[in-house]
Amino acid sequence: MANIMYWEAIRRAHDEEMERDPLVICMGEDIGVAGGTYKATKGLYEKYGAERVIDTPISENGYTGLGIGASFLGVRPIIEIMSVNFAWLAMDQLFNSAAKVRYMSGGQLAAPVVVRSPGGTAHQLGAQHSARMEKVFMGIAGLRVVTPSNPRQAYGLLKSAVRCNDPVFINEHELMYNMKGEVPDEEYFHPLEGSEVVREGRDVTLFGYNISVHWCLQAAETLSKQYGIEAEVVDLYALAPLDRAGIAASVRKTHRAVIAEEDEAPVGVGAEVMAIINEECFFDLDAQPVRVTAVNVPMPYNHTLEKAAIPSAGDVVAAVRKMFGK
Amino acid sequence: MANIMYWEAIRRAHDEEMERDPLVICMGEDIGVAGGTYKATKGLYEKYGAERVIDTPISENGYTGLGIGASFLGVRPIIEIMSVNFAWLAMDQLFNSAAKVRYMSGGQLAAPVVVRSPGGTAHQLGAQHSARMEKVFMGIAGLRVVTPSNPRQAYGLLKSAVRCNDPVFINEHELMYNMKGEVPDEEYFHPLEGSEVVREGRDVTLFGYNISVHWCLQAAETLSKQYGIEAEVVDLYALAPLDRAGIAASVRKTHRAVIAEEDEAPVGVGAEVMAIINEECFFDLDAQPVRVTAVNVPMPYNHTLEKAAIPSAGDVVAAVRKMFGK
Amino acid sequence: MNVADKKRLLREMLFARRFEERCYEAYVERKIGGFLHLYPGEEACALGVLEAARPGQDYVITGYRDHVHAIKCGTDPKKIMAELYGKETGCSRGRGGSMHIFDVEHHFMGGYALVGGPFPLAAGMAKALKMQGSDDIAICFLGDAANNQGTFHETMNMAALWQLPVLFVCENNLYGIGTRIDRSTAVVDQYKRVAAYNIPSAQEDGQDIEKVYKAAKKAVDHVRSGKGPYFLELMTYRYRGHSMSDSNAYRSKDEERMWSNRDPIIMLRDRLIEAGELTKDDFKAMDTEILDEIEDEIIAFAESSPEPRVEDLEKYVFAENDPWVYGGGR
Amino acid sequence: MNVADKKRLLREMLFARRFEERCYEAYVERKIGGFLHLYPGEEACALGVLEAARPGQDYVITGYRDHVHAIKCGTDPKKIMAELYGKETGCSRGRGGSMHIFDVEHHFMGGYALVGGPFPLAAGMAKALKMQGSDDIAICFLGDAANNQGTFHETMNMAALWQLPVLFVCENNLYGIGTRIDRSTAVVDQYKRVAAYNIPSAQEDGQDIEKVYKAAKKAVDHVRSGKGPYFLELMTYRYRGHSMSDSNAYRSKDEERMWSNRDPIIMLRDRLIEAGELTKDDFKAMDTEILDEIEDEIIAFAESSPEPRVEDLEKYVFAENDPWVYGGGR
Ligand SMILES: Cc1ncc(C[n+]2csc(CCOP(=O)(O)OP(=O)(O)O)c2C)c(N)n1
Ligand SMILES: Cc1ncc(C[n+]2csc(CCOP(=O)(O)OP(=O)(O)O)c2C)c(N)n1
Ligand SMILES: [Mg+2]
Ligand SMILES: [Mg+2]
Repeated sequence: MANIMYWEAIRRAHDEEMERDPLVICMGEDIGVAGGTYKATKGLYEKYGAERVIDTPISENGYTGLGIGASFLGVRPIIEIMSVNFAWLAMDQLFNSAAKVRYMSGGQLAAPVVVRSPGGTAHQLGAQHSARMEKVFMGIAGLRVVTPSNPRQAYGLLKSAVRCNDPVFINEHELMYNMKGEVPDEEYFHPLEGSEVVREGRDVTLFGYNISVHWCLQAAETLSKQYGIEAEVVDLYALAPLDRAGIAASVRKTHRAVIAEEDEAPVGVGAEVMAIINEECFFDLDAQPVRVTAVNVPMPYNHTLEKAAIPSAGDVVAAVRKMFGK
Repeated sequence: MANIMYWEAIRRAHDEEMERDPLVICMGEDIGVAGGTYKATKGLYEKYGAERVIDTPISENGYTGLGIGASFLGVRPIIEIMSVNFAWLAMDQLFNSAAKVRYMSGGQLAAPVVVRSPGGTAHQLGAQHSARMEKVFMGIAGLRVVTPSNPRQAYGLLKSAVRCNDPVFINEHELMYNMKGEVPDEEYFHPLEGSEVVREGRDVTLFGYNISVHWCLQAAETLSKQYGIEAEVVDLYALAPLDRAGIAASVRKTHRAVIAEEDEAPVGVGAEVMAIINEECFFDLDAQPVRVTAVNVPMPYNHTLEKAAIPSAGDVVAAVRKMFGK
Repeated sequence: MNVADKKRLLREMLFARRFEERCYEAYVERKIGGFLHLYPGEEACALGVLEAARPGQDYVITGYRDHVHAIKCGTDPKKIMAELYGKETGCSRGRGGSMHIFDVEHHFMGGYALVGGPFPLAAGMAKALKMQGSDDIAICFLGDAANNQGTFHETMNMAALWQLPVLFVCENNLYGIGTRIDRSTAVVDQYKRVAAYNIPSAQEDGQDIEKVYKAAKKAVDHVRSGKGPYFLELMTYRYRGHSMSDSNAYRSKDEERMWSNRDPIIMLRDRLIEAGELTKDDFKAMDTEILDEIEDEIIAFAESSPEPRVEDLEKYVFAENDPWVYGGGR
Repeated sequence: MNVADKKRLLREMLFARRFEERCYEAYVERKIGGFLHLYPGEEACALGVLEAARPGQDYVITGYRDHVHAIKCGTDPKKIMAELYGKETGCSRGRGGSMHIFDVEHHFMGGYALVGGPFPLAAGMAKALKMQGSDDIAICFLGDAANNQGTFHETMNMAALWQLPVLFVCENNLYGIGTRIDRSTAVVDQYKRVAAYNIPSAQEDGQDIEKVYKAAKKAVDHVRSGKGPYFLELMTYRYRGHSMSDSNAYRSKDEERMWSNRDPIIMLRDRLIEAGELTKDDFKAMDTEILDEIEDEIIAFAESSPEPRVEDLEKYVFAENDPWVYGGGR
């Protein structure tokens, strides 16, 4: 087990898959000569050359579509969109082409591309650079969406995504690239569906994904130490399809649920998980399920406002305390 | 009260607003000389000329952005995107520019544009022309989203949207343009927030919007006649912001809820309404809330498959019967 | 092109014409649903260009007006008609419809309904071909109005920058639905626009299949020889409305007449007759044969084919049993 | 341009340089957060072009590298610095930050962070001006790499088609972040690309403010006289990394040296000194005065200003008390 950073884990997955298969390529803005804004492709240009590590023009819809077209003929592109905010420009190709082509061709053609992009609020990047858009990607049939909460997942999800025959969107986080964690030394493939119970508990389930898993874990510690509440924490690394069975199993055990998401509430992950809980185990609930979300505003630049806009471990603790009247 | 079609109601709103204010313009593909794919701008080119009724090139992001820029300087553009499927191309300008500019300028600048577009499954238009995307528009702070279920709303919502100082997205429906209904002869402004109880009932609330209001009404008739169940039907014509108080008020009365939406389930209107019900009146519920949605597939061309993919009044009836064990 | 080739092409054009006309009828009879975009008037474009390439081997992609391109690639017209009928035997198993004809076996990589969508997809296929050292090329057919889409610009730049083996064919029929080209486009000569990317280009009469063939030969050779992309603009006209739901009221009778005087089929037919290679009766016989084939084989096949099963509604969303989904693919 | 003008412009350029350098320091001190894109090296572009226009009256829009453009439009530099500090007194009330400087009063219509986003916005403002019969124009400043975005193409076409009064200024600093222009762009001379839309254009040295002024004068006159859009490419260079988080490792020392030898401030300064209009001491005094002003007034203002109130977090999402929201506006 090596203790490496999230970006290193992603880089390693790129490197191994490119080493193995000459048809695996990567592309995006500044990923080649510059090594990638978050270093996820560092050194690959030198190793694999300009034909396979492609610095693209600033043409998000164009190069995403180009990657999709290449995937029609056996190439396996890993496309980096520098920030998820820019992905709005590429939604046409991602949804209208990649997500639908298998279905509308009656199963003849598929677009096994991987699109990686960091979402999330970093440090004061303002309204146009702080979007968290997982909910948009999750809502479209034909696209898989995963979101790693640690280096092991970042490595293993990308490995599986490259090999999977469906288009996969990987939602990363700008604040997590330097997070360290254990990654197996041997090759490791993380499943693209399912969820992980990352902390066992009996009193309440805290659902998180990506960065919010860490808020949940931190909250669980506080709840245990200060309030004697034992929270189970479930990591929803797969956002589409969501793990209905896993969600239900935990709620059937704890009878209470809090969902923590960094995005604004409307039509988000929290709403969907709540709907699934209602559908799967409504009568198992001992309390109203709660979502902990961002305030419904474009992200302000000012640091204090920004902090006030996005949730935190403290908000998760507060939600649980309220639920238990403590 | 005139009994006119949905498209005529929209046309009338355009005409009155353009007549009143020379800075109201309309733009979109084939809306001028050709009069609009669904006739919503018929005759306006002849009346107001090419400077104000603008046939655009096929450049969705470009002309949406152009309309937004014009709105910065007092122009009130009504932008038609011929089908909501093409709106993916314009999301960048709609969300990154229009929805955020007021906030990120600290309230100095606003983009009071109206963007109208039909969503929904029509007749066998296939995977790339059958998207229902209201959930995508609803999730972004700074944009108002409304969706008329009848000619009166179509008229009155557009009238208010043109005058409102916020960007408003109006989600229409390809199958509804020829639907007839009463529209007041005098000028009428429909509120952009709120909801309408379109049928009173005591046993269960059926939530619908746009076309699904009609499924709910039809289902309510059947439920009343055949099963003695009196359903209340609530028309959620405002999708963003959603009417939390209105939703809660009805559920507090009926204690049961079914949400009918034409879209695939994940992170959709149904999920959000269910989350609101959970948050506002969880302990008022006598039964698990249910969402009636499309099957989670890209839309098939074949007519039978298409029908099987989207919900209907019958599905709403079935959901309620199951809820009541009847 | 020898006489036999010309006669074959004449037959192909006539077949395309009759096939499309029969689609029209089937649509009116409500056998076909959705949007239906027909090709009459433009036959020389797809058939002439692909004649100069390697249909079935080169990779072809286009928009929603896609039946004839697929036929020339080798797709069985029965399967196309069955697709339009929404049948399980259709080339896209009834899931696609007219706008989404697919026949990957014959390297017809699909019809797409978003205007401008196929541009980058074509460049991507070319990228794959280049990486794999193939001398097959990608060919993208799209309309004139599609060139105003941002994807046009983005794709031309990338195709030129990376010298990708892709041929862009602009079927310039002067209209995007009801909007005449000069009302949507600042520079109406489309072949001039690609100078902005240093892409060689040409404009050619799209009604004369011999000219189309010649221009396409040059274009295809350029691309196949590794010299990068090429852009070929063909001046043409569609006889019918944009789609079945289009009234077609925006064009003058004069304009329509002018173009029907330059019908690609009649032009080639008359040339062959003049040269003594064909008689009017030959042509009539050819037509009858085609009509019979369409009725007796193609329509019959579509009519008698089964519908998809509703139980299969959720098939084809994702790959079936993909081991990597479960992380256990090794 | 007379001597007084030149001296004033020299001062403006020097002020811009010092202002940006002070921002750099404040960023290092963590007084400024987020992304910070600085303008040193490119001063002659914004200042020279706007000198030829009507700053404060013509409508200006740009990307994220936006401080200097706003200053020239008339925005109080104190308010810009306060914005960077995230203060309520900032020109965008601390909500925008460096990438989103707004000053609508002075017709500085904002900095935008999506590359290519301002193109259509600028054309839209021009459309509004044209409708209102104004002879003000819209001016859009963007980088070279932005021209590969689809919005460039879509906007140029519409601007030309509708003959909109908009001037596009391409600040060609040869790089988009770490990617050199020839690695992203098939035709590197940006002014040539707009021939595809029949838009007149020119390329000019962006380091010599007198040349910039002259070229811009011509461009502005063209646009203001109702002849439609114009595209002006200015060859320039940024001294610092793309933003504060950019290592700047991708450029050679030689290249950097070559460009710093053509520094716009030094060039104009030396020209004035040579002409006997300025002494080295004058220049030094000017510099000291500027540095003092920045420290004593601008930084002091930013430091001492209050933060926004957390209670106001949800302000500015929608218009306040808009009667039409309730349908009762009549
Ligand atoms: C992105 C997008 N915008 C708009 C449309 C609607 N639409 C379909 S075809 C068409 C006109 C296209 O014209 P052209 O490219 O010239 O092709 P033609 O139909 O003439 O062959 C339009 C506007 C669409 N399908 N996709
Ligand atoms: C749509 C979009 N894609 C990518 C980016 C990331 N990005 C920010 S600036 C930039 C380079 C732009 O270069 P150029 O247009 O030449 O302007 P310069 O920074 O050189 O002034 C990129 C890729 C972005 N902000 N928006
Ligand atoms: Mg056309
Ligand atoms: Mg640049």
